[in-house]
Amino acid sequence: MSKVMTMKEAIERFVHDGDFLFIGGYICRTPFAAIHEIIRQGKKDLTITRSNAADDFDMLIGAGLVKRFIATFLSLGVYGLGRCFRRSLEKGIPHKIELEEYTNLSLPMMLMAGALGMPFIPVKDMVGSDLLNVKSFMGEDKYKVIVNPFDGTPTLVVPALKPDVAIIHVQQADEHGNAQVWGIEGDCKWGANAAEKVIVTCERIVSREIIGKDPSRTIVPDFRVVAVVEEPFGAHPGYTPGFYDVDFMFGSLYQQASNTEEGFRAFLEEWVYGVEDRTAYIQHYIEKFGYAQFRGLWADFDYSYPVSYAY
Amino acid sequence: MSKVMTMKEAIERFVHDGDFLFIGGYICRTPFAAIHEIIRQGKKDLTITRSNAADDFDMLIGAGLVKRFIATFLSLGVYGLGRCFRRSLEKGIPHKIELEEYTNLSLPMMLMAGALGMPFIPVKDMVGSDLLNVKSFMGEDKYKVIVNPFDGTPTLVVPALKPDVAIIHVQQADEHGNAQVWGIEGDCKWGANAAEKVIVTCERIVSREIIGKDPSRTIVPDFRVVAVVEEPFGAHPGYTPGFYDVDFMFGSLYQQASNTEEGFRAFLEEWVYGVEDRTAYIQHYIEKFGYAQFRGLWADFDYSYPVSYAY
Amino acid sequence: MSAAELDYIKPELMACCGAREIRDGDLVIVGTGFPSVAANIAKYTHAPNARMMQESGVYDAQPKRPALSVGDPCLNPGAAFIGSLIDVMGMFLQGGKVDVGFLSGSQVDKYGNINTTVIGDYGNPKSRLPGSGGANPIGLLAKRVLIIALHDKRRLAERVDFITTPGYIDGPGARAKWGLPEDQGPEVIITNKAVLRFDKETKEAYLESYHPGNTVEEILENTPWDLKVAPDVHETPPPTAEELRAIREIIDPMRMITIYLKRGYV
Amino acid sequence: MSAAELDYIKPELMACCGAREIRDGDLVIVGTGFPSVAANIAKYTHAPNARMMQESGVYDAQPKRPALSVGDPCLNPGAAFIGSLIDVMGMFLQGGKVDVGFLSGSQVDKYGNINTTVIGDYGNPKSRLPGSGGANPIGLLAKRVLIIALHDKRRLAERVDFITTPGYIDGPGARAKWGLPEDQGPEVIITNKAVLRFDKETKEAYLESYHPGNTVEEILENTPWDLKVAPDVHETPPPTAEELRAIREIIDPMRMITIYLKRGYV
Repeated sequence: MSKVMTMKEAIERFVHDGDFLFIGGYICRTPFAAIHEIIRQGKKDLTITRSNAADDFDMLIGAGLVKRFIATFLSLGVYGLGRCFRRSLEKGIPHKIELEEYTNLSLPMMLMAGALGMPFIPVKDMVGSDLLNVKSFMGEDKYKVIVNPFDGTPTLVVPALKPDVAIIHVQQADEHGNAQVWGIEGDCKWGANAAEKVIVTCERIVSREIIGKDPSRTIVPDFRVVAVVEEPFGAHPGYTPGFYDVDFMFGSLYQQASNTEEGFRAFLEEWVYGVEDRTAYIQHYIEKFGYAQFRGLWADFDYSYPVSYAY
Repeated sequence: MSKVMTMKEAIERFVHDGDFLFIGGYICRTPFAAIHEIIRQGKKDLTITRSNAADDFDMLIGAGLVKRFIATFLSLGVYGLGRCFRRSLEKGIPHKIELEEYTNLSLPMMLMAGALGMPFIPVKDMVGSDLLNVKSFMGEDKYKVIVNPFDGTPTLVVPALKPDVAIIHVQQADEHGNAQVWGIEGDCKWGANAAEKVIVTCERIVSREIIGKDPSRTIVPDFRVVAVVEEPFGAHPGYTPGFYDVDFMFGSLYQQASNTEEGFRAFLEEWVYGVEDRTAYIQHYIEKFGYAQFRGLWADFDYSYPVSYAY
Repeated sequence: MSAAELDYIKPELMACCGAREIRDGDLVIVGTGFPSVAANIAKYTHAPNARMMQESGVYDAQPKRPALSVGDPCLNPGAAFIGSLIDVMGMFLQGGKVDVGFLSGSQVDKYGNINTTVIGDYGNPKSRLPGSGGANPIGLLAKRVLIIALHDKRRLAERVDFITTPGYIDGPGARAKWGLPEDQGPEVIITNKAVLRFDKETKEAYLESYHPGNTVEEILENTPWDLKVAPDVHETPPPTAEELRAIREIIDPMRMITIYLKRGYV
Repeated sequence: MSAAELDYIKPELMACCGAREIRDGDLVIVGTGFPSVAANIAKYTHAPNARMMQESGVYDAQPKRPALSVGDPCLNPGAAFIGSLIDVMGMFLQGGKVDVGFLSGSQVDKYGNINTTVIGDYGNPKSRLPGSGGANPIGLLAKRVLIIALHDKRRLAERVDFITTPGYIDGPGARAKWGLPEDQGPEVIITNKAVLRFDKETKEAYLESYHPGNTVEEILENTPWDLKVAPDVHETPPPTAEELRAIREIIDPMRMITIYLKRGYV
C-alpha cells in the first residue's frame, strides 16, 4: 500500500484544473518542487490559499494558473514586493486574479475549523477595518456578524475552509504518508488536515518504525494522504530545518527576474519548463552556480536529545 | 527568575479555596503528587475539570474538597467505577457535588476556545441526547442553540472555559516553566493554556538549552507558568512515557480501599496525610512493597532518533 | 484447529461478530476489550487495511500487550500519530473521517440509544455511572456504530433511563431533525445471545441471528420490547479457525478476553 | 563611547524610541528589522525580562544572526517554544497575552489607522501592497501598539486609503463599538523626524518630541494634518551609550540596520 510516487505522477493524478489548493510553508518548508511541477503541467483555474504567501504563490499567479486566492498577505519579504501579484492586480497581467482577503489570525482559524469539522469559527480580528468592506467571490459568506448568544455582544464569525488538495513539504514521512515536522509550522497542520486529499513531499522517506519512535512529531496521519514524494531540497529556495538554509541569492534572483514580464518568463523557462524535475533543477543549479554554492546551503549539525516513549 | 519551588509552596501560593482548576492527565501524566498536596492542605470549594477523569478526581471528591465538577466521565477504568464519585452523587457522602456534564469532544473544545481567546465554539455532539436536558450550575449558559448564519441550520455552541489554575505533570521543564511532553496528550495543552496560571510539575528540570534543542515539544511557554516543581514519580500510580509504567497493583489497591468510606479514609491517612511529600510517599511505598516492586515500574529504554533544527 | 473451534467462548464469538462488521480500509475508533479485539480480528483476517485510533489521541498504535485503557502506556511506543483529544475527537471524528465506532452501555434500547450516565432519576440516582466520555460524539459522528451489550431485561430496555448517546433517538427522522446524516447510526447490537440489527426503515433493532446454543424463544424472553425476528433468522456463524487463530496467537495470547466471562458474557 | 554617541544614525535613534516604550516583563510580538532591534535594546537595557515572539509560531527565539523574516531559519534552533500560527496569533495574541505589537505601513493616519493593502482604489489599485498578514490582529489585540513610519505627506495621511489595521478608527468611542477595550490601541508613531503620541481623549496623534536635528516647523510642514504640539514638546533624547552598545555589540554587529538609511530613514 505504498503511496510513494514521482512528483510528476502525484500532480498529474491528484491536482486538477479548478481545484482549491492549500499549499503549506512559511519560507520554512515551502513545497517548491510541487509548485514547479504544477506550473509545468499547466494546471489552471486554481483557487489557492495559505497565510503569509510568498514567492511560490507569486510564481503561480505570474504563470497564469490562479483564478482565485484566499489571502492574508503576499510579499517576497526581504527581497521586496511580489511583482507578479502586483501586475495581476494593477494591470491584469496575465489576468486579474480574484482576491478574498483575511488575516494571519482569521485564515488559520478558518483552516482549523475546516480540519475540526466545525461549520464556522468566531474571531476577534478584522472588526473596524476595511477588510470587512471588501468582498469578492465569497460574497456575503466571507463573514457574518452574529449576536454572541451568551452575552449579547456582536461577534464576527468566519466560515470553515475545506480545500480539495493540500500540498505540504515535510522533513520526513513514511511510505504510507505519516508526515513529521519540527520547527516553524505556520498553518501546515490545520491546512493539511482541512483538505480532502493531502500530497506529502518530504526530504526523506523513513520506515514506519522510525515514525513510531517519535509519533508526537506526526502532523498528518497516513489515511489523509494520497501521495508521498521524496524530494530532497524540495523547498529550495526556501529552507527546511535540519536540512538546508534559505538561499538568499536565489530568492533575490527571482525577485529581480520577476520585476519584468520578460524576466519572469525567462526565469520560468530556465528553472521550471527547462528542467524536467527537481533532480534536473539541482543539477542545473550546481552547473550554473557551482557545487560550493550548493554545499553552502546545507545545514549544520545540531541534534536534539532523544526521548523515549517506553513504559 | 527561577520559578522552581516545592509542591507545598506551589499549592500554598497558587491554589486557593474556591478556585476553578484544570487538572491535566489521562492516566498518562496525572499530577498525583499535586493532588495529594491539595488534599493535605485541605483546599476546598474547588471547581475541577478535565476530560476523562479517574482516580485523582475521585480522591478529591472523596476528600470533600470539590464543590463543582465540569465533567465528561469519571471511572477507574479497568479497576471499576469511581466509588467516591458514586457515594457523593448517590448518597451525598461527604456531600453532593454539583455536576455539569459534557463529552470528550465538547469539553476539550471549550478548553481550546478558552486558550484561543474565543467566546464560544460550535460543536456537533450532544444533540438529541439528555445531556442537553440536564443543566446544573452553568444554567442556561451550559450551551446555546443558534442558527448557523451561513446556512440557516440549528447549531450547538458551547462556551469557552477559563480555569483559574491549571496543574499539569510533564516529562521535563526548565526553571522558567517551558514545559515539554511527548506521548498521549489528552487535553493538557489546551487546558493549561486556557488557565490564568499554570503549575508545572515535572519528572526532571532541564536547562533552557535542552528545551531549545527541541522547541516543538514545548506545550506551555514559560510566561504562562507560575511554579515549577521537580517531582519524580509525580504521576504515580499513573504513568509517564519514557519514565515509568502504570502501577496496576496500586490502582487496584485504591479501588478496593475506596469501596468503603472507612477504607478510603484509611487510604488517605496512609498515603496522603501520613506522608509529608512525594519523597516520603515513595519511601513508604518501597518500605511497604519492596524496592523490587518499585524498580519494576521503571520504563525500558527505547529512544527516538535525534533531529536537528539547524540551518 | 477443528477441535479448538468447538471450544470457543462467547466473548470470542462476540468479538468475531464485531470483526465481521468491519470493512477493509475502515477507520475504527476503539476503546479497550471487545472493540480492540474485534478490530484486530478484522485486521488479521478480511480487513488488513483497517486502521484503529483511540480517543486519547493515538492513531495506529502497535501495542505489545492488550491495552487496558484508551490511555494505556502500551499505546505510545510505535504509534503512527499521537496528538490530543482534539485531534482524534475533533479532527478525525467530528471531521467526518471515522467509519466505525464501538460502544457499550449499562442500558441499550431498541433504537440503539445508550445510557452510561445514570440508572434511575438523574437528580437522585439509584446508580450513578461514569458519564459520556467519548461515547456521545462517537455515537453521533461515526458512520457506523456497533453496540456491545449483555442480553437481559436490565441491560436491554424499551427506553433507556437517560440518553447519554443517541442512537436513532425516537425513530425514523429523529436524527435528521438535529442535522445528522440519516444513513449514519447504530448498525448492530451484539449481545451474548444474539446479533440484533437495525431496520433501515423503522430504525428498530430486530433479531438477525441467535448464537449457537441460544434459541429465538430464549432471546425473545430476555428482550424487554416486542422484538421483531428476521424472516431469515439463523444461527450466528461460529468463529472460523482463522479468526480464532488471530485472537489466540496474535491479539490476546494471554487470554485477557476471559475476564468477560466473569462479567456475565456467557 | 561618547564620540560614538554623536555618531548614531536615525534608525538607531528610532529603535531606541521603540525600546523605551517597552516595559520590563512585556511580551512583545515582533517582526523583523526595527521591532526586533527595539525589543532587544529594551531587553539588554531596562527590560531584561521582556520576551519576544514571532507570529510564525516562535517564542523566545535565540537567533545567532538578525532574522530577515518572521519565518527565518535562525529563529528555530534554541527557541523556547515553536508552534503554529494558531498558537501565536490565537493562543497568545487573541488570548490577550501580548503586551506590545510593532507595526509599520505604507500609510498611517492621525488616528493610527494603517494601510498595507492598497494605494488608490481597491478594485483598481494604483499600487497594490502585500495585505494584512498579521498586522490587523496585532493592531486590534495587542495591548499597546507602536507604529514605525517615514515622516512625509505621502506616508502620513489625514485618512488612509484603506484601513488594513484599525488604530482608533475615526476617533473616541470607535473601538468600543466593536467590543475592543478602550485602553488598548496605538501608543506612538515613531518617525524619522519625531515621536507622535496618541492623546488619551481625542485619540489623535500629537507631537511629543522632535529628533535632534529636526524642528517643530519642519515636522508640521511634513505632516498632512493639523498636528497638535504638546505644551512640553522637547527634543527626543539621543541614544545612550548603553543603548548603542547593545545595538552594535550584541544585537546587530553586522550593522544590518543601515539598510534603513537607503529606505529613507534619515
